Amino acid sequence: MDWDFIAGHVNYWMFIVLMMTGLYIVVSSGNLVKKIVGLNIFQVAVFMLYISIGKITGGTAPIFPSDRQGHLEIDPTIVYSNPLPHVLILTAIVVGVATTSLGLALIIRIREEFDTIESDDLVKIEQQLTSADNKEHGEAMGGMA
Amino acid sequence: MHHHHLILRVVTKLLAGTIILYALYVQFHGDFSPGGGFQAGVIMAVAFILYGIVFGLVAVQQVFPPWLVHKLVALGVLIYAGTGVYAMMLGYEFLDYGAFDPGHPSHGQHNGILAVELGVGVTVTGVMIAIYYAFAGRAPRISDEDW
Amino acid sequence: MAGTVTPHDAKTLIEQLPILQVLVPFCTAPLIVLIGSRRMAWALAFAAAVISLVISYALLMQVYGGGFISYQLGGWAPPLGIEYRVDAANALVMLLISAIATVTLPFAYESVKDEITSKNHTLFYACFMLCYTGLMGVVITGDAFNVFVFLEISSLSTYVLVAQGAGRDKRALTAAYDYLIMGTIGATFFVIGIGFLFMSTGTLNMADLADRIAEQGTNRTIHAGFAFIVVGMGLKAAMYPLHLWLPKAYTFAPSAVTVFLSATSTKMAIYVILRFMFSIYNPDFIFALNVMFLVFMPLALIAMFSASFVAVFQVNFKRMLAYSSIAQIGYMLLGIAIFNLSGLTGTMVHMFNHGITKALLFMGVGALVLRTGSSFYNNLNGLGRLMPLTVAPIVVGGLSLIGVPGTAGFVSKWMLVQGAFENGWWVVAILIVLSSLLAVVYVWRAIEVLYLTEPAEGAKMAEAPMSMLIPMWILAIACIWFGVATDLPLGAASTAAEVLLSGSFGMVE
Amino acid sequence: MTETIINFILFAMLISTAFAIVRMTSLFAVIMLASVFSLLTALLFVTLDAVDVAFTEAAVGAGISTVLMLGTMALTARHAKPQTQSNAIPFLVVCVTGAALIYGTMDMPNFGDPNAPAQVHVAPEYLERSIEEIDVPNVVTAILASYRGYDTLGETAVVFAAGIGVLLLLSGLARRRKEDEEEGDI
Amino acid sequence: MIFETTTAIALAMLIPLAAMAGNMAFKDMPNLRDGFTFLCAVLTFCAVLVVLANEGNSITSEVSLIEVFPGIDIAFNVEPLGLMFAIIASGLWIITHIYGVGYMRGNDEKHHARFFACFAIAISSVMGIAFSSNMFTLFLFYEILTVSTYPLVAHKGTPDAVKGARTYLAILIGTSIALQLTAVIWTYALAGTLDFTQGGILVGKVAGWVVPVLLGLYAFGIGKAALMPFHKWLPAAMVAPTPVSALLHAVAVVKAGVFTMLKVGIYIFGIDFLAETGASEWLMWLAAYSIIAASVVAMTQDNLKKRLAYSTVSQLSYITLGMALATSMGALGGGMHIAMHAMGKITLFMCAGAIYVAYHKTEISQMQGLGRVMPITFGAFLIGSLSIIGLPPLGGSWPKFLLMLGAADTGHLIIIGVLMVSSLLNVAYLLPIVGRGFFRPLDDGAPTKRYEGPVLVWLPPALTALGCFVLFFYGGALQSFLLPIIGQ
Repeated sequence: MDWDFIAGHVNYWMFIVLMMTGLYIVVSSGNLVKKIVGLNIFQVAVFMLYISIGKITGGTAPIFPSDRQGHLEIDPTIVYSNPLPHVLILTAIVVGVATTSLGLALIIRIREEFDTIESDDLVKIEQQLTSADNKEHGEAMGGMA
Repeated sequence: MHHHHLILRVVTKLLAGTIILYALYVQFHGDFSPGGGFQAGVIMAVAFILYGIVFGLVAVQQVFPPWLVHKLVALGVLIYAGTGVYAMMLGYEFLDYGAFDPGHPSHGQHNGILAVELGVGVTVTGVMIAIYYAFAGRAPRISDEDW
Repeated sequence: MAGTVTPHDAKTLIEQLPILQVLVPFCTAPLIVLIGSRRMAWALAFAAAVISLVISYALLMQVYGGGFISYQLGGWAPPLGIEYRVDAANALVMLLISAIATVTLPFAYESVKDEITSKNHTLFYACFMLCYTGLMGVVITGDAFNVFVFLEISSLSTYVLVAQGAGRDKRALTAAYDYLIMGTIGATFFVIGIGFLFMSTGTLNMADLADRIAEQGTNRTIHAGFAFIVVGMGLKAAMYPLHLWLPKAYTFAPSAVTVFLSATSTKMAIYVILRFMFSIYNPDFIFALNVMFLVFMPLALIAMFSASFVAVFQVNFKRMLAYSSIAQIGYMLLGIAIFNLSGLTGTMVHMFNHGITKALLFMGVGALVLRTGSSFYNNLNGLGRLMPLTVAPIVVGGLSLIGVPGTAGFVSKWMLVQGAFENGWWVVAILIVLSSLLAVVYVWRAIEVLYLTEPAEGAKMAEAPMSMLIPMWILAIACIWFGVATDLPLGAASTAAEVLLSGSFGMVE
Repeated sequence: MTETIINFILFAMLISTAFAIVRMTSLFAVIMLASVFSLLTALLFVTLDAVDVAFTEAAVGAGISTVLMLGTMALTARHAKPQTQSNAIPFLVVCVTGAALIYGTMDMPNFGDPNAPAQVHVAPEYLERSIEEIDVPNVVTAILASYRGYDTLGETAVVFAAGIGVLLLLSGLARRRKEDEEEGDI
Repeated sequence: MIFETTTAIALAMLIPLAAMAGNMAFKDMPNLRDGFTFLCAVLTFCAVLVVLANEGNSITSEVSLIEVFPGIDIAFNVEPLGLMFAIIASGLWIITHIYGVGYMRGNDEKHHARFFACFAIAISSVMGIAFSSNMFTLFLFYEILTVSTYPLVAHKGTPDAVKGARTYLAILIGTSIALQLTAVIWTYALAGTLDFTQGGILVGKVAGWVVPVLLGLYAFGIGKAALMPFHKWLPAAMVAPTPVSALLHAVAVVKAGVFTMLKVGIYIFGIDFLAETGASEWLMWLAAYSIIAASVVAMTQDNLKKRLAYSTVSQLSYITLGMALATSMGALGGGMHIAMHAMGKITLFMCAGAIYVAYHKTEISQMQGLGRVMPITFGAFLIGSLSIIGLPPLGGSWPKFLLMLGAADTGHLIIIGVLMVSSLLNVAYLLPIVGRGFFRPLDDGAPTKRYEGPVLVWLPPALTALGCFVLFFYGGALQSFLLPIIGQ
């Protein structure tokens, strides 16, 4: 691994560290809201990776300048960064916020029904409900189970 | 919520108008500078949300009744898809805006982009306000004073 | 181009079919919200599903013998624009999805009335149509990123639909939340995978991706991309051990939702895995071959046995079926791992056959829930005698799930076993049939409850309403029909498998 | 070089924000930090020439998401329980995923490389053709609304799905008149 | 020629289905329902006779209905073994139906319509088995037969019945799916076809250890042949009403099993191929063991039906043995035994049912002196027993003779010994029943007036007992009828 390689890749590694932090929050956190926050961080870090794919050293935002009559000017000396990842990520951001809002709405309902938004409490309540089910409905089919 | 400061209320009214104007700018200028239907929709919604936060949910719902919001949500998607369907009816592929001005496809593209951006803007405005209404319509667990 | 008049051939309706396939259900959703009436909502949704079914049949017939249809959205040629590509592989999956939607909607009418508060009905159908649109969009598209967008349309609506079961059991909410978290992680993994592919090739169009990967060979970035795509979609497909969201989601979702999801959404994910594996990465890809043998096969076998085993001990019919789904997904993955024509045909045809079988069974449970209010075995005693017309199709579905000859389930298992023998994997072949025996146990348990136990004293139970019976009988007949007259699913599936193994879209004649 | 330095500073801030979020139990602080994270991300996007994305991230991440999360917090709880369960499994999952990702970066082109595959295929075509074919200055808009307009339609549908999803979960469809409501209950 | 053979085959399968539909439709009109079913039974038999008249003992080419997998059709043809099986099953259906009506009514059983409907489906699938021209079609109908007889076994719905039915289903479905299906698909993967072909389809396609393993998968997979250790379902199925035991578990179901076994041996492997590779040697010994062991177990059973069931297990292994001997004589003997045993065993079962209807006795120890009050029934039982034992002038003597010839051909003297010992064991477990009936005094308080039960119950066994005589005189004819299966 020479220096060039490291300099050219360190950005990606930074994003990966961020991604993993986000993922860690999702997987390890017990609080439902915090899980959503983690999900956001995870996704945003992925977006950064995407955007960095499109970056060209010395490039500029892909918007053409126009002259006074509104005609677009093309200056061959200007290097534009790749606009495609931007488009993809615009879409992805919107998808992300849509997911977030749904997740939050679900959390509100969960809080109303279960009176908690901590996953270990929820797991406990669910286990109680399941064992109640099994108790009530357990002896179906004379001893087969 | 009604005992907010007078200045806040006056400023909000002024601000809401300005924000709407800005939203319209972002909406229809998206092809020249950053921004477009989505951002415009968000900004537009913020104007109403701000109004709602200051004057209360009931007040803002009188200005912008929920049923209308819900229709807008659907309308925006239909505007977008309808643009594409219109191109299909002209014998082109779905969303081929060139259809709108066969003699001068880039004009057609322009018109098409404006139409679909409008669709996005309408839906996003609607959805954001609808979500705000839905959240604000719930009884809070934490009272104002606890913040 | 600007300023010049280019002659343009007007597109015919036939040429527009690929987009109409998605567009018809798509536009229905906002229309339903705009009109805002419950009866219209149902009628619109049903009409859209029927139209879409007809279209998908027409499309399948066009590509039945090989070849593909390409549709350029916005008139932009790929790889610049987004492309729809229909070949035998996805046409078959689309036919399944649209057929299931068409039979689910009549079923849903009464079921939704019973299980969901009336003020939500209109939106429910809108959401259902979005989910349907999303699935169709994922399956038909030839653009890798477009897969993600439509995947999210279907996923988001799915979460909401699952949560609608909260009226009966509040655990539907946590089920939906868990699904949301897992599903979003899966989708994000998928996006990472696409990003890696994009980084190495600069394109998003599937066919173009395939060409460029073939040209420049693979590298570590492409390998990692593959892993992320498979894991991401594996989450959606409930591939063992990424299946944890499934039992809860299927158990607590409203009946109509479970019917639709169980038959379509996991199949869609498996289709995407297949598409990426075979059409984008080259089938000869040695790297992938190792993955088949080392990862897919063991996981598939574990899924088949462990999930079936768990299913045997369930006290809730619906939950039992959910676990059985995980096991059946194992079969589909096994077909991929077998990696020859028969095995892949088995996967494709099992997607189809298991789709109709599971839809039928979940409908049966839904009908029983409508009448008895419960899906626990001990509340279903002797119902076979009280409501014979409702329970008989369940038996047919059960037989098909086991894979009794003469039913659809048999055809797919046959192909899988044959594929295993062709590879000389006779141990695997025997394991496949052995795991069917576990299916016998869990299915027979349900049948015994329904037929051989005594109903409660003086119990009277009406048959399920016609709107449920008709779809159930249609599916039951389909289960038998496709077990005997196999040319539609099997013919299309083997074309699909050939297409996939040739590593392209359609076939080069 | 300046860009690199700015990137590093931003990254340092991002990572410390993220780590802080891991540790925090006050939801208010978590949400605020998430908002800060979004703003920093938006800045990073600007340095990466993605102004549209930066604009959107600021509006969405720092704006809408924050408001929604605060709203949720008001409706649920202010504090997260401190973690009790073991972190070994999440840590393992994260490590494996991270390792796979880093393995994937090994054959990636250098950051900012103008000859990377992503820069030489498809993308230059957009830049060349959009002036003629679409004639709008913002290439991102051209791709977003026209070349890949179908994705954007899908995106709109996602927003729509989220909208009706939230309505389904929290309130239901509003009706214009009282009579409608009665009709709906038949 | 009244019909084309094809039409006749189709009718043989469809008429029973019409009977099923009739039972459903005329659910609450017992006389019409049972009359209609009787008519259907007669018509089915006629349809099979038409096939016989048209084709004699030739082997016809197949008629394909539909292609299921590439190269695998649902297809039918006529071939002597199958035709014989069809004639026996459909002919005995008529008699069993008469008997069944008497039994069900005399015994106040419930759910008549369901019972006769399932019965009809079972017959239809037996016809399918008999006329299938490839292993796939056979397997398909084999499974339908299993599933359609399940409700018959579980008919009473008592915990005992449910348990018995569960065993029945578990073993039959279990073996057929786990082993037989594997074998079928394996065969297809090896040979590329599943058509029954004179001389076998595996010849030259496979060698070494695969042959005995594949044969083993078939032998154990055909659970209906009740080869030990997969025989438990047969005694378990005795919880079913007696007409079921009589027709299905003495004729249709178990014979479907051994019929499949013969088909596999003759047309899939080929007798010569088996002889050449010696792959069936182990099966021969297992069958011999099964013959002796089941007979010994039969002696310990006090329940009459259970004893008969174990006797069936033992007798079925004669047929398996015939195939495993891998000589023409053996195969021929096995084939004949299908007919001879069917006639004898159905007589015994119907007698058992008659005793149950008339006096509600199920245990042999309770049947002291009953022969004096029901001489016809016990007389028929005696004739049936003697036929099973293999004494001339009864039908059962022929196959034993041929099997012994076969064993002598191959030089397996021990097998001849086994056959002798088995005959002695038959005497030991069957004749005491008759002896007890005629020569022991009646239990105290038992009726002394002669009563045979309703006529519909005692007449059928009397007829089949007569059939045992008749078959003896047609033994030679039957043998030459079956000759084409061994290629002569």
